[in-house]
Amino acid sequence: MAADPILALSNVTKRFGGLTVSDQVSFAVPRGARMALIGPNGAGKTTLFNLMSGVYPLDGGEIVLDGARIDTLPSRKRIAMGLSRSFQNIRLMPHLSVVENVMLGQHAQASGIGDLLTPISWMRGGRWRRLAVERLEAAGIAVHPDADVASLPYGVRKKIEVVRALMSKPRLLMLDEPAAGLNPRETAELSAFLKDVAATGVTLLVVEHDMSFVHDLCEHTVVLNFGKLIYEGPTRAVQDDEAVREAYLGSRRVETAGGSHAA
Amino acid sequence: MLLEVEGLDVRYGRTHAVRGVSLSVGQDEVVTVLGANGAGKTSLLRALQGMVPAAGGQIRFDGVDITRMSPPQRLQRHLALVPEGRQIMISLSVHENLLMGAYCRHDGGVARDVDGIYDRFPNLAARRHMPASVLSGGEQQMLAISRALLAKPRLMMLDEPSLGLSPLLVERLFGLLGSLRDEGLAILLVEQNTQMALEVASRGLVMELGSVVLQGPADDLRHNDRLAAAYLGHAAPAATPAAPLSSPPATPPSSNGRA
Amino acid sequence: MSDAVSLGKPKPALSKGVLIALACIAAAGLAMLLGGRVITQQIISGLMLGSIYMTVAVAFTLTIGVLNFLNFTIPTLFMLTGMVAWGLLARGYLAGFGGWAWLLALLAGIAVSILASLVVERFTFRYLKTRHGDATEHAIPLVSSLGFLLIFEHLVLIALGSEAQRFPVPFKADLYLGGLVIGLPQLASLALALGIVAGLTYVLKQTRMGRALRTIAESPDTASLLGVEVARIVPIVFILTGLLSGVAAALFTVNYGDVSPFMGEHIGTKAIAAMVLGGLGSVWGAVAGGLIVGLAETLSIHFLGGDSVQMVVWGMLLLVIILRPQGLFGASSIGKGKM
Amino acid sequence: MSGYATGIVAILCINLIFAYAIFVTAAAGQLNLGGAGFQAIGAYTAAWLSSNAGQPVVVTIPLAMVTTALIGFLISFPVLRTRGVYMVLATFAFGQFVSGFLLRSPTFGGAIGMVVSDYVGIGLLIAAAIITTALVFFLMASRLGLAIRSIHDDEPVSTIMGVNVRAVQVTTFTIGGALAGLSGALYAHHFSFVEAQYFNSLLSIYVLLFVLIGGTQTAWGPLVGSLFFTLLPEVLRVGGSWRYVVFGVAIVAMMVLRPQGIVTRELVSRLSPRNWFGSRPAPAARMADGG
Repeated sequence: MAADPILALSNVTKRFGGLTVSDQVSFAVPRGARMALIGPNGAGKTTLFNLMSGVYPLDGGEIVLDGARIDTLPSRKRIAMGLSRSFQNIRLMPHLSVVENVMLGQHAQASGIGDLLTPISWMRGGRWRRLAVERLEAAGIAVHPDADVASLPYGVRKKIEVVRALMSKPRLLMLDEPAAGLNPRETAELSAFLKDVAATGVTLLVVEHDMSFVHDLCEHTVVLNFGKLIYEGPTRAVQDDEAVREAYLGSRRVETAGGSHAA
Repeated sequence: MLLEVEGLDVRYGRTHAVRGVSLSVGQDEVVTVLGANGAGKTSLLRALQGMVPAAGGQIRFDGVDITRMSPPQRLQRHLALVPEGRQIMISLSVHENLLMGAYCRHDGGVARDVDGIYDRFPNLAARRHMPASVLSGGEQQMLAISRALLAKPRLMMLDEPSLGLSPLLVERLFGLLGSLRDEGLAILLVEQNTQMALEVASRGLVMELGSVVLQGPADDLRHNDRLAAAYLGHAAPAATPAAPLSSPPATPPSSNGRA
Repeated sequence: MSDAVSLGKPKPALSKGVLIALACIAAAGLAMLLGGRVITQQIISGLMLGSIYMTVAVAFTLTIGVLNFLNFTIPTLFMLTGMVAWGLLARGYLAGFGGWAWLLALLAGIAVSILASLVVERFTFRYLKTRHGDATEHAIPLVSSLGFLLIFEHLVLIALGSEAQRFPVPFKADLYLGGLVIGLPQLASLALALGIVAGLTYVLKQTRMGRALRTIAESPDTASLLGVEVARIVPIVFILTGLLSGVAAALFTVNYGDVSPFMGEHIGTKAIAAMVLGGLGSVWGAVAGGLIVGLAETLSIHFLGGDSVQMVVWGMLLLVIILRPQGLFGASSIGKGKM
Repeated sequence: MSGYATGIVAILCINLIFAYAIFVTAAAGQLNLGGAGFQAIGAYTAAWLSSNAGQPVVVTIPLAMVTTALIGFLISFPVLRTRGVYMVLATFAFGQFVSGFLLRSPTFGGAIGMVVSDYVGIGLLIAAAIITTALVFFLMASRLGLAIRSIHDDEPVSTIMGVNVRAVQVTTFTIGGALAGLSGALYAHHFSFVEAQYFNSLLSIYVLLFVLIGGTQTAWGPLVGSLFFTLLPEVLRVGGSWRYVVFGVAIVAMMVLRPQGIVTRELVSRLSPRNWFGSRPAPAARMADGG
């Protein structure tokens, strides 16, 4: 698609038991793009995210981030390469405070034993905390930095997770259903916030079911169904694509006659 | 009406997953609940079976208020749920899984009914003494449905039964649901395969963000553009609901501040 | 609790019991041929001791297998049975029952053990609600059970003193077989212990309640969906735990004639070793583990001296954990992954 | 200080260091029920070096720490293959094995125990306890401490955030080993006598209770836990065995009412000087529509 993609997947394949959850998936994310990855429930979107962030090893194919092959790297090294992600169900650390959760996102930025052993909230490390607080404020999260994350509203936690993912200075930010569970106002705010993020040069790849959010945020879309790529192109044309419509709404054929058709 | 739900609310902490949903299912009727992921369909079913408490509203089954009953109590009143992801017990054999389906029954007909299941599903019969973990996805779904059938349900609720099945198996699954319907079983079906679900159902409801936004006869819903919009967004020219469709039921003002 | 994939009808539980009994006899016979009388006597004593460990190990296995709960009150339930039985006799409460007093005392001890186990259930499991699913949360009921360990042990110390006591066993019937001494109570306890375990396996495999327990072990949520009143079934696990610990203590008391407020600690830790050796969550693994630990104990006393037992048993266990974490007979590990 | 008070303070210092040893691993989500084994190795190493090799305290204590740190490092590899209840059992087996080994070993006096030549006074114990406490506080405030706490909460996400989970876990076992060795060496030198029976499973259980009841979220937990556990029995002294019953009831009640331990991160931040002025962490209800 693009001459200089930030991320390129070629023939990415993954099987669980007999089920092929990612079947020869190839696509590229153009540098600086805001791209959506959509598909019906169970299409393999989260699996693809897990493959890209290294939760599972690939059964075939390769993943190239900014010219470097990453699918053989351990999961923890990919964040330092510029790939950062959020999670479908909020995965904030329940016993860390808001600012500590955000500071965890800086972990990959720390270098050497000296950084590891510097207190992160006082002395020389105070800058880590100041930076995290600044980012929280810049994202419009008006909660006390030492508040307990468990007590915060869903929308706020969702946003904190995005800020945490941003703290690693990613080149590619992958968000797994960032708008799920948000009310329309929060969704609009999130969309505006992500556009600002993208304007700073961060490429976005977003899994999302809320299509109005996708239409608002993403100019490009890829669609998965049964682990296969079925559409790649502009978002505005996605609902006119016959294959996509069928993937979402099902085929129109059905046998309604009685009798047992069971497996 | 067999199942009557009025103004049902479900909350997880501060998340309002189901907002004032009202619906009903008749004695021998198939009703389907449609909507994109995260619309609150699974939460609705879990609340109907009692796996999560209702934060508000009332559920009546066969004329009895079951809103505060535990899942086993609801099962004993013959309301059964086939959960999302099938939830087969992989350390139990196929046969034992079926017997667990009849756990709440105390009549003597279990053995006969299990044999009936084996007649219906020869694949399960052939694997009856194997651990359920060796079954394929389609067979597991058959086992999950059979397990629910052995509770002798009057209403069976299914949560995305076609998830993860190949198109051929999906077709067989809906064939089975069609024949169960023809045998007189009432079904409340949550599905993502919209067209198939609307073929087998007589009525449908569409949920968005926890509320029912559209409902009507299946035939009318099938050709409604608003339905496609619920899945694929509103960038397409917005269509006003077709004439025969009712607007969503008035929601209690306390539960829904959303436009 | 699950067996390997088998295509035919599952073999009845009893056959495994018969198999183990035959293996025991074969081991004794082989030892007789190769090592002579003294070793054989040690092996027989080891198997008898092993039957006690085995019964307690099965109690541990049950709570871990069904509830994923390492119940540290089991050793105290064991002690409670012995001490309560002794206390009833020593205070003369059962004087009116003549020759049967000792039996009644032991039965009362078992009843107390079951009641105590139900008290534990009330305050450990009833309150456990998984909040965040983090790494140390499974320790909450474990810590509570350690609290109960202190409570029960010291209540007994207050009520009955800290001395070891003789429990009067009214009979002494030894069987002489080719120069070997086999205590009849010992033989009876091996048979009884194997019988109880076989019965338990039958219950787990073949009955409605057993299926419900195994379903809870896999997913309490789905169990509830299938109509299992989980809150009513969980106490059954604790009743069985109390029963098994109590029966083991009664057998121990009759065989060795000693009770003390600290009798549970030795037996309890050895039973834990037996359970891990056999494999967590596997009832027959616990049986085999119990017998192996019993044998290892008597043989290491014989060959290496009394103070070597702890090192041998736990060294063996440490090796098993390092080389084969699922235990000798266990299936894959218990507990669910998160991602 | 009276002899009685000195004895209590000495035990408190040793318990505190010991509790921090177990805490460091527990903070990363790894429960060690073999603490007594590590402490015993430290105590016996110091005792042997002092009595049999005639080494001074400046040699015995560091060497005891190095030995237990090394053992902690080595044992962490097999132990970290296990998780949950299995890890509790594996470490328990280790502790039992060590005390069994010492009981059996003639080099270390077997069941009779060993007399330790050099005596260490209460002053050094107090100093060691203070230094250990400061170091653990520092560790928990560092980026490594943040990584430790995040592993406790969610291992897979920590990995994706770039934390080398395995390396951190091995590090905590090594640090824990060193601290347990320190507490053992101080025990040996202060009480001038070691015996295998002292380092039994009950000791491992007690020290884990200090940590879990105190709370594993902040470095305050073991401090509060060991103060509570060491002083409560003394306060209840009059009651004889009853005090242990009360103690047990307190444990059970704690787990029912406050299973996360006495001290939580949230409590510490509420009491923190940073929040004495200006806004405290606001109750979430006010921000229901925030963000």
